[in-house]
Amino acid sequence: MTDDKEAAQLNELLDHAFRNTAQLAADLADHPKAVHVRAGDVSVEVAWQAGQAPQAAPTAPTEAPAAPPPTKQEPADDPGVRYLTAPAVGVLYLAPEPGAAPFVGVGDTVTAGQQVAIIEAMKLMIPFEAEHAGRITKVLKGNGEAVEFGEKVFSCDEIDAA
Amino acid sequence: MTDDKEAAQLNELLDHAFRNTAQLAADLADHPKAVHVRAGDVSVEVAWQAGQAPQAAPTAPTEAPAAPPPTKQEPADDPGVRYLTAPAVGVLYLAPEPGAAPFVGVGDTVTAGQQVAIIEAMKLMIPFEAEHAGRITKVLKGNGEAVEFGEKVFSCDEIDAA
Amino acid sequence: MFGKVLIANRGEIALRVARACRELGVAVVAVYSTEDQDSAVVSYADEAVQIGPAAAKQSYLNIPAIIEAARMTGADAIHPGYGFLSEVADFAEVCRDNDITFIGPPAEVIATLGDKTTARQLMAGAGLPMLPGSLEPLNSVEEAQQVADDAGYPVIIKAATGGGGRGMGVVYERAAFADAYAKTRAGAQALFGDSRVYVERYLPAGRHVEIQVFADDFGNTIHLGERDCTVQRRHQKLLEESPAPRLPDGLAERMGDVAVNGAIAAGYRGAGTFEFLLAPDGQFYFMEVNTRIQVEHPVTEMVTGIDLVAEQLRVASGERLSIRQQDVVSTGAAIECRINAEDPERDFAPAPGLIEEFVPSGGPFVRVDTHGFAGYRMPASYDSLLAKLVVWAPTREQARHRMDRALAEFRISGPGVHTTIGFLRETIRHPAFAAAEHSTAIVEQMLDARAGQPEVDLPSAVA
Amino acid sequence: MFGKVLIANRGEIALRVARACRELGVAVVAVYSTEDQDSAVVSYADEAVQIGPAAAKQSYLNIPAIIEAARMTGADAIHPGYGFLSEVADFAEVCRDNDITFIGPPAEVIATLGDKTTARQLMAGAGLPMLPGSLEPLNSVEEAQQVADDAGYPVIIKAATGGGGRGMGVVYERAAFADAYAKTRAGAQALFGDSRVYVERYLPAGRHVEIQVFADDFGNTIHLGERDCTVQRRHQKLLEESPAPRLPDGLAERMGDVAVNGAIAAGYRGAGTFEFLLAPDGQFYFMEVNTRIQVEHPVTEMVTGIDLVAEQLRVASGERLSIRQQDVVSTGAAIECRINAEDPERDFAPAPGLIEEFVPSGGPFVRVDTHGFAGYRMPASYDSLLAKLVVWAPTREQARHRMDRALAEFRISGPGVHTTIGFLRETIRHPAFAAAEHSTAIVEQMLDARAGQPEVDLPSAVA
Repeated sequence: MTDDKEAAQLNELLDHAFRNTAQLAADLADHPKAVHVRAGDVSVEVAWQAGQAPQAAPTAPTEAPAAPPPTKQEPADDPGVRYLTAPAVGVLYLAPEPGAAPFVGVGDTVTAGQQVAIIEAMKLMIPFEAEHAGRITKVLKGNGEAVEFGEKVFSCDEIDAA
Repeated sequence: MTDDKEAAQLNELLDHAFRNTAQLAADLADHPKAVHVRAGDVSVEVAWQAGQAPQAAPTAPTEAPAAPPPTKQEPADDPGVRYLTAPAVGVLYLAPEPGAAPFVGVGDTVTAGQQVAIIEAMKLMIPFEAEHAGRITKVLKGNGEAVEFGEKVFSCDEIDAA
Repeated sequence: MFGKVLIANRGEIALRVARACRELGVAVVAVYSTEDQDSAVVSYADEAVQIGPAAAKQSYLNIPAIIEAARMTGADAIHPGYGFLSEVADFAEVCRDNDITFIGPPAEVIATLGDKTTARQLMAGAGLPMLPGSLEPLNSVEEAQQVADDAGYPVIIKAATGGGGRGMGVVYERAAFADAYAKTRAGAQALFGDSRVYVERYLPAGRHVEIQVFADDFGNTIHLGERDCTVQRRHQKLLEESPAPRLPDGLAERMGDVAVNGAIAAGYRGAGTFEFLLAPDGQFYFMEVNTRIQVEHPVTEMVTGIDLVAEQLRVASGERLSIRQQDVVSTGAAIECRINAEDPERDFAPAPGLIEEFVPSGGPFVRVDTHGFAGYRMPASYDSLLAKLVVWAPTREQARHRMDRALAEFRISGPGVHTTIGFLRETIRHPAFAAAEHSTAIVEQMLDARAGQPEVDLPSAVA
Repeated sequence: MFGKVLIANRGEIALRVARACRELGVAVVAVYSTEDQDSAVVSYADEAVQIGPAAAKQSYLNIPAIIEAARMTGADAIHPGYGFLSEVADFAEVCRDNDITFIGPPAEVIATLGDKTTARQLMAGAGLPMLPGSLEPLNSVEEAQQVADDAGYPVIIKAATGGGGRGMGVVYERAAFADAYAKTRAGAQALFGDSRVYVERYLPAGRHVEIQVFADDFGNTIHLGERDCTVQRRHQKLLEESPAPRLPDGLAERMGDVAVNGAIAAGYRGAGTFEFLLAPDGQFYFMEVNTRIQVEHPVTEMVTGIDLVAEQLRVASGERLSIRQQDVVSTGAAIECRINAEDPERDFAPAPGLIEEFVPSGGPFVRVDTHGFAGYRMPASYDSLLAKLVVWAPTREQARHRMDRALAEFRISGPGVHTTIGFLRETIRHPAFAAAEHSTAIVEQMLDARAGQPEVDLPSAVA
């Protein structure tokens, strides 16, 4: 930078960048992990701690849990929703046999231990039993699809546990 | 930076950047982990310690100066104490010549720019001048001792600067 | 060459195989347990399939899950690494039945060589030198006692299906034999579900020297020289080197020749290792064949310049060996140190955890194979091997100094995390090791000498 | 051997020298500016002395401060690394006057070879092939014009004391000569305080091939083969390899022989590099001698197995060269990539800063020389070189695939931090580079081709 005019321009640019950054952070419904603004030579970066609660309650611990969660990492879970996850790697069958009615459908209530599907692994038919009770809200995988261990197959609402 | 005018511009820009950084931190509802501002040659970074309570007075920017301090890293300094540090690597002489009285002693008041010792480097006698005014409280290095650049040689109390 | 390979393993070896695949233009499928979701190989691989919970039995040893993972990703072949399913003949067979290439020898070869009894019979027949003792499992304590008397004490009683230093008992005198025999049989039954044992002469001050062999489908069987794995703690190798120091003239070549004969007799294919016990008198004796890539394969790579894992992939995909016996030239000396997350001050108890600082060694002639990184939470569920530090130099002495330097600069820390780095530095600097006069007893001797002595900080410069 | 060596440098080369010292049992003194207080070599060294503020002129170029640091720590010798004071004859002389060994050639040799004019005269006399042009600085535009006309266009006008690609001008036709001559002289005066220039034929599509030489105090002068440094951007090397690919038979040997002749003629001692321009017709021409260790020395180390920095220390301490010419064997192929903290999207502008994530490449036949680590705040005051990634393989093609794999796994990130990793991957995969048909123009060609094209994400597997 070689003259006053340029310096003034940079200052203005900076002001602008800051206002924008603050506004951006306020406007975002989902709490950002980082904001990075650049305009020419000017750049502004803001980073938040991972997992920090949006309202930044002072006591909220930011630590990562000791063990990774048993389900495969996927985008933000709705806290009210629970899932029934595949107990094995293999091919998913939603019905006891071709052409038969599925074990369960949307709206059905399942109890813990109730069979909800079959996983075929190396020609072995492994019963897929619900880990917990709930009312099925969605079937996330199709009949005949391959699933990993722990992959979400059904979403359900919580009900009074059996 | 080659002249006073350019330096003044940069300082102004830096002030601006700092004010804006503090403002930005205050404006943000959530406490950021780090703020990084750069404008041309000027850059400001502010980092908060992990888990630090967002109480953090919005105007107090936590440390992270653009450049490391000129003094050699040493254990916790008393915040009230200031130091006169060696301007060169070499052998320290506290007096103008062998047998003569030292330039300064404990209790003496020095003004900025006043010679307080000599550093000999490769037979060159480099005057050691006080970077700032103060009253000498301790002489930390002995006559004839080797010192590094930036090493603390005198401690002093602050007085009203000259 | 394969289009896509599934790696049925974890840790540093999974990354090692993935690197070889990447260089050959082969797509990589990682499989992982819930405990390994954030592991290095999962982010490295082109695809990754979660196959089960932390317990190895339900994940890395879970054959149906791995086969299904290969099927759903369309992998042509499976590399088993070492440990886990690498020497399970059934797994090799299931792969074949599912038209997936198992990267290793045929199932029958694994089965024959994995059983100590059939392996010993086969190798004795192929002319490999055997320790005095029984070639077949023993039917009674009387018969066993007779074999022990003939072999001469001390003798070792070994489970026919044992491994990893478990299921063994050493007997120093005749009077103690019958009791030890009964105990070892009971232990073998408990550990391996097979009480068969055999008896052979025990060499207390031996060295462990092994030969790397390689065979392709075109009748080419070669060896890539020897590795010395004498530094062991409770039969677990801590440090390996190549060449084996101070061998009598021509011995390494003789060992290489008999290993090749053994591999041919077994109908071997792929990479394998013939382990020998070397007696102080220069005699060597066949111990066993490992039908997989070894942890310590990098020392062979460093002295020969041959990428053993790439060669495994080539041979398994039906290509010829890329080198002939006469092309194998060993240059200089290589040492590998196994850096384990263990606490030597607490009897080498596993000490994994969140690794906050992880700065691997670098610079000239230093190689690091690791799945570690800053921020890695090393799980407690598996092996404690965290990194293999390998150095090369023109001479063993220079390699020793280089290793000392490289060990000193490796920084690993985190809450509760300990490593064997300090202990390995002590070993490297130990006079017996420096002079290559050590035996498999060196670690015990070091630990005995240590007990009662105050701890000494190692200086950072080479003495 | 020395007892203690002071390293008058910073960054990766300071660490490189420190490692060599450590392996030889030599204590290490680091010197550092206030900007480098938290640098890797400061914590690595046995002692460290702060010598000045960030500005190199007051720290790494501050001769009295460095000499005093050597005195106060009792260092026997100073290793200057590359850049900074490494080719300053005065510094070598001051060291000698203070009974400190300067690890490099004698001051007189540095002075002679550092001046392009005296160097060219000396080397022409020693029989090295020179580009048509002037051996001495030119006295007038008329004289210069005549030389240019005789050499044939295009010609290059170079400052006699220039370097680093500055103070040069290329003239493509007679009519433009006088103007360019005046401009280059003025530029040379401004940049180097010396307006002397000379003129020689300019080769637009040449390759840069250099020979590593080594000489001891006992009359032994050898070469360690060649390096190809053709991949450059504005005369800054980005990637180097050894051997130079696709050289006509016997050419490398001829270049090695003339370099040795040149070194002998100069009374050389220590490590040095003879740079040559290689024309498309296979003719090669002397350019200059670098009287220090080169950034790219690791590629020579990887193919020869010789530790060049250790050899520098040995020779400087009065020992004989540890190898003879007939012991030098080059095996396989090595490539080095310079990973700079620069943003290729913004004309390679420096992009240092706080490096939050730093995971170096690893695994077989991969070497990393770096002063970087997670948490390192890379200062903007110095060179942008952050890491040298070096690979070896039996063939160039395998080395290329290995480098691609290794570049892909190097992870460096932080606010505002950019690196040349992506650009280097593009280079490694470029058809002209792959076929070794590139010239020093390759980077410009790549950048030209890029301009206007949408960015393409590289696939992670080798194509």
